[in-house]
Amino acid sequence: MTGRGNYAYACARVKAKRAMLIPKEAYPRLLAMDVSGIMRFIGESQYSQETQELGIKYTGAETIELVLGKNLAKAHHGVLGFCKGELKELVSAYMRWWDVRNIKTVLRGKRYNAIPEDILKAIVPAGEYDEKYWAGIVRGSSTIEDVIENLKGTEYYGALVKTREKLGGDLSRYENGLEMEYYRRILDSIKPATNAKRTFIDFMRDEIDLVNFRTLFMTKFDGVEPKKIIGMLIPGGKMGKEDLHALANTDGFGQFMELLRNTAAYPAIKDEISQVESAGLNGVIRALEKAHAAAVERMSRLHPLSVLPVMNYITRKEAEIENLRIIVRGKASGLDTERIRELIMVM
Amino acid sequence: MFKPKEMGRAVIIGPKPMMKQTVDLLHKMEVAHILDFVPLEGETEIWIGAPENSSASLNEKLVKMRSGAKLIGLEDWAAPGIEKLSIDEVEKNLDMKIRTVELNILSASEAKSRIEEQLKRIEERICELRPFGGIGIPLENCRGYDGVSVFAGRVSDIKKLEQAISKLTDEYELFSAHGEKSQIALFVANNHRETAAKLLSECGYEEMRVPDGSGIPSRLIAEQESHKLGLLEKEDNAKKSIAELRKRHAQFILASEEYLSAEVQKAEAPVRFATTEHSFIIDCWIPRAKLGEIRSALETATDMEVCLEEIHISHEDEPPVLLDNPKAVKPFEFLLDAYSTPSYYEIDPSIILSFVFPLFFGFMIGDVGYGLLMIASGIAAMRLFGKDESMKSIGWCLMVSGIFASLFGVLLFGDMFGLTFQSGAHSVEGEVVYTWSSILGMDIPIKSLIHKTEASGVTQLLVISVIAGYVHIFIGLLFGIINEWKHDKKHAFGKAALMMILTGLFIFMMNMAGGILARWLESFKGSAPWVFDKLAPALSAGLTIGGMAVPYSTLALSLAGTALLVSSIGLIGLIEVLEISGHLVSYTRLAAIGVAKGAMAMAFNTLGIGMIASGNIAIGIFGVVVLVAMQMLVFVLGSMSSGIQAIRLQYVEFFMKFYKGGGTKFKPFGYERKYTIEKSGKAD
Amino acid sequence: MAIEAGLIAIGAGLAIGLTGIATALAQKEIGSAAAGAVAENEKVFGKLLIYMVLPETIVLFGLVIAFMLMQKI
Amino acid sequence: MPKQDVKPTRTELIEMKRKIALSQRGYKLLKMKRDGLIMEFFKTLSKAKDVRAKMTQDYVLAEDRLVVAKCVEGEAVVNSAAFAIGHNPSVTMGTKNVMGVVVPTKIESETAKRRVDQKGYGVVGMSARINEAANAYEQLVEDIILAAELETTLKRLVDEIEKTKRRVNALEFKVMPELQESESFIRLRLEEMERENVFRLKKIKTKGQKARKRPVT
Repeated sequence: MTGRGNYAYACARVKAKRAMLIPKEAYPRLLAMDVSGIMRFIGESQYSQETQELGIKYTGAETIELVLGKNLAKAHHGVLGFCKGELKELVSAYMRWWDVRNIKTVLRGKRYNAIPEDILKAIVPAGEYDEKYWAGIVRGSSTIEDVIENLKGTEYYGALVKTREKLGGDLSRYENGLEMEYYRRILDSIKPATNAKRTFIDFMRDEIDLVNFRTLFMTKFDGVEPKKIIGMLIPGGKMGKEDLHALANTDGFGQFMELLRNTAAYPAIKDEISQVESAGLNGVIRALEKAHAAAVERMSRLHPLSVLPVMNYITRKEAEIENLRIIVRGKASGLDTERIRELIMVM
Repeated sequence: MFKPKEMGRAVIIGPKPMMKQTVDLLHKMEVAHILDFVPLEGETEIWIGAPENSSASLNEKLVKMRSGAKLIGLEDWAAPGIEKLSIDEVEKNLDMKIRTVELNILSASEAKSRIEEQLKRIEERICELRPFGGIGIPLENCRGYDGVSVFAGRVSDIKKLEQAISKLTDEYELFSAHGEKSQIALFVANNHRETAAKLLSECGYEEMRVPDGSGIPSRLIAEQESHKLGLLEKEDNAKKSIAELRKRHAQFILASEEYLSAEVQKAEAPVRFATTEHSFIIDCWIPRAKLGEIRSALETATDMEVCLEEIHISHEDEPPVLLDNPKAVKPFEFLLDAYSTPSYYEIDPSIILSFVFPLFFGFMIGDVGYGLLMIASGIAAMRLFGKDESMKSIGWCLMVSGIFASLFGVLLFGDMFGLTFQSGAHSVEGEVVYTWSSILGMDIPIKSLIHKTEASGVTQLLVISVIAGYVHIFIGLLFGIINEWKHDKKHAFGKAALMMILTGLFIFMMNMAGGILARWLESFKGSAPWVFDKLAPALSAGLTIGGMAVPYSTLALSLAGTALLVSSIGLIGLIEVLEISGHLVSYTRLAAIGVAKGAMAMAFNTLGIGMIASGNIAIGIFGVVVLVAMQMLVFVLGSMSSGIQAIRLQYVEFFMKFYKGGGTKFKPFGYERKYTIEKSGKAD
Repeated sequence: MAIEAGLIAIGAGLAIGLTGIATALAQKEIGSAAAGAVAENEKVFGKLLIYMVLPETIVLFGLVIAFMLMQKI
Repeated sequence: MPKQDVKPTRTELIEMKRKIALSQRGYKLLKMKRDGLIMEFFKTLSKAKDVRAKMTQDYVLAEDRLVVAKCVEGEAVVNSAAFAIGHNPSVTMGTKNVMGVVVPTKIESETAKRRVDQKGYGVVGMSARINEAANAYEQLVEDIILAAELETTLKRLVDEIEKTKRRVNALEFKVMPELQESESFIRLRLEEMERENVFRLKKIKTKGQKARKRPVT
């Protein structure tokens, strides 16, 4: 696919979509409502179609989560549908993350010998391949090997085979391989030839940082050997290689935190770092995610006719759906309002 | 009239047990615009109220009813004369009826979607099979060989493929069907696999998956098709039963949806309030005239336990806007809202809009025929979509504009469907010019004062446009001065300066068009000798710069205006001079669109009438068809572009002089009932 | 005279033609953006209309110039 | 032992005395065992109490983490991550003897806790919240195994204490009193018989004296 892409159209459209997302001010009120009230509320906004389809079978949080999932897939395909040319190429490259996620789900399911229906329930067809494709893969294979063979022809077959040959058929290795392949492909295949591609790569590099930080936090917290950690870090982010390795090579979580505190690499997480020991990683990860989203927002203002407004919308939409799910699930499982407020990502 | 209704800010405070009563009362009175409470960071004493306990089940029912309404297609169903249900009746058997309706709809819609699912699967299967339809070998023969490779798909050049393959080996078999692109199934021994693949790609090969299953594809397709027919019939039945459900339950669903919506609104109202442990606080805007009435109503209903207090409005407050216009002007408010609701503190230009918009619209159309058509379609829109408020407004605007168009058509242009009633004064010798008089063979005494398609007419139109523009912009600037006066005096002076420059520019332009003006004003000459003998010459006296006559008055006004402008808002103001000249020229679109439309209509008329008058019956009939179709085209295109341009002149040229917008619409807490009637006992 | 008139006519034609092209180019992007925004939210139609028709003034300038030229024939 | 069944003989008395001495010794021993068991019980109990408290606490934490993970990532993603867990931790239990009570003990302890890179899913791109939930549940499994061990021990101990207590009680309140009663019965009976004998002898003696005083006519 060639062509510059319909930036004016797509950007105006995503901006209008962005303006129709649930505003920040509505969240305190949503937190005060009950689950069925939230269902009604979202039924009066962008979720009306799904709510009306599933509303008659309403049984509570599950129904809402179904509504949210459907809406997300619809929103993503909608965006892909009106993007053209180079823009579409970039956006679809980004959305292939959902394919990665789905491959991971299928592999895990097969490893666990889960029944196909259960695996399919966990699939979110928001990437390039649709529900039918995944059903075919899930039903048509019984082992991990089968799945890999069935994925022949997709972008990820090569990476999976390479992982198998080099490191053996270990699930976690496959998963790491897939994630790294996703970012590698984006950085390799998209050359910063045009302004749009440059801004896109900039965005992706920021996201790679986010993923790397998450990996660092989790592995350091669990005391994984530095050598192993380094193998899991995705190259190409904005953080320098030396800095990353230095963080990975620290001795234990305490030292890691110490270094992090001193280097001020990420001022956004300063406050949260102090609470990690007591409150878990949620706060830090949230802060990182917020910083990432804020960066996209800022960048999309600087480049109003680029791929960034589209990325920004996708990020925001995903965040909104996550927020709604947190509120609904949290309420259904009896978390108190204050906890829920801490969990959601309101910008 | 030029100001929205005066608002008062009220705080209603009461003990929590009285909350429900207060909410009920406010909901019924529909006068309070409630401000959502925003909790302060770190505040622990005052927080957002919790919804009433009943809200969970109300919401659940509402979600179900809305979903049900959607599933049986009640939404886009024009409800013909549905009787209103009383709320008592809705309340009485709500739970039971909801359950039955829910079950009925669920089973019907599930049955329908099952059938649709099957249909989709069949369609997909047919889609999958169709490319192989022409190939007469069973599907099971297309796969599962060890020694043979199968290629199935399409090629663009089958002859080339056949030749190339036969040259390569004779261990092959090629099945093909001819279509738009040839479908093939090629069987080659494995050792030739690679070369065959290369050959294929040279021939424009496009691989297609061999569908699952066994049997001859064409037979399979036929089988599926017959299956499909049966399903289509079933689908039809399912649709019918859904239509049946719709008919049976429409009244109840609509009424209960409305009842539940209103109840949910009430039950969830506390979420918008601030509450402390024992009391609630409602912050709202109420039209000042109604404050006293509401206070006493609240006090009597709650035995003085709830009190309403008016608080002082500071200038940072942005009261909601409830426009206050006469009934005939109200429909034009939607044009204002489409741009932006005016702010509370500025002039509401609805009245000007309601006059100038149809004036411009009508001027551009300027044709009795189209004018009458517009009136008719306006009335039709109001009649047909009576329930839809915005369609009603559009209809009204269209009708008023149509009246203006007809007036201009008769009085100024003497035009009907692009044909003048009488021929113009400057008709070229030998050219066939159709007029209503010449067609009907009688003399219709309606003159065209301005002839759109003649050069002199266009000049006259341009002059009129500029005059209209001057007046319009002048009013705009005047409003601007009034708006800014309270706000920032400097800006007000800037607007006055622009006014001066604009006037100078206008005098300059009018001076250029002196001949035309003189002709128009000839008859008034006697009545106001001072104006014509002293003022006009004084204004137009001037010098010639680069072949253009520049009056002294223009120079004086421009210089004075520029000086004032620069001194009040600085050099940046000079940009506005450019802008304002551009805007004045911009009004020439009034002439341009009118002329373009007129010329288009005339061209089609000449063509059509020429065909009718040709004498040949066939051509004549064809001519009638062409004429009608073209007239419709001119009407639709003309009214669309005229309408848009008329709006644009308001939004850009007019509004930019004074209008800020950004106000919030006054939305009273309450619910407009369409399908239910209030309880009789409570209607006091 | 005839040549002069012809040149003036060509000038008038160019004035309209070129300004028309300019307007079209400007409206292309704005229009596609407006179409995008309206596809999502009809309420912004009024505001977008302004942006949408702003470049039309260019062609109107052309028209006026052309007309003034034509007067000279 | 019903006293009528007892043969009031001297041998029987000696036998009784021996039995009484035996049961007294047994009684003392059992009492000591009971006390020992109770002490062991309380020791284990306090341990079990701690473990159980910790387990409850960890359970709350794990539940919370799982709810958070489900909230933030969605049920589907959590389910998908759960599929990745390939192997189940196994525990081999052995036994040990506490005062003759066989109690279970863990001999082969393969820990349920796994580091993030050993959990089965890939670390890159994994949600920290799911990982934390998994960690919390692994800790919970550990707690449960420990608690199971301790609580089974407690149960066995309680059974044994109960049994011992019953035996002690039986000895104290049934066997020993009965034996003592029989013994005293025998003793009394023997004394009685002795007295009877003496009386009989005296009687015979007076009869012989009278006969000697009155000549035969």
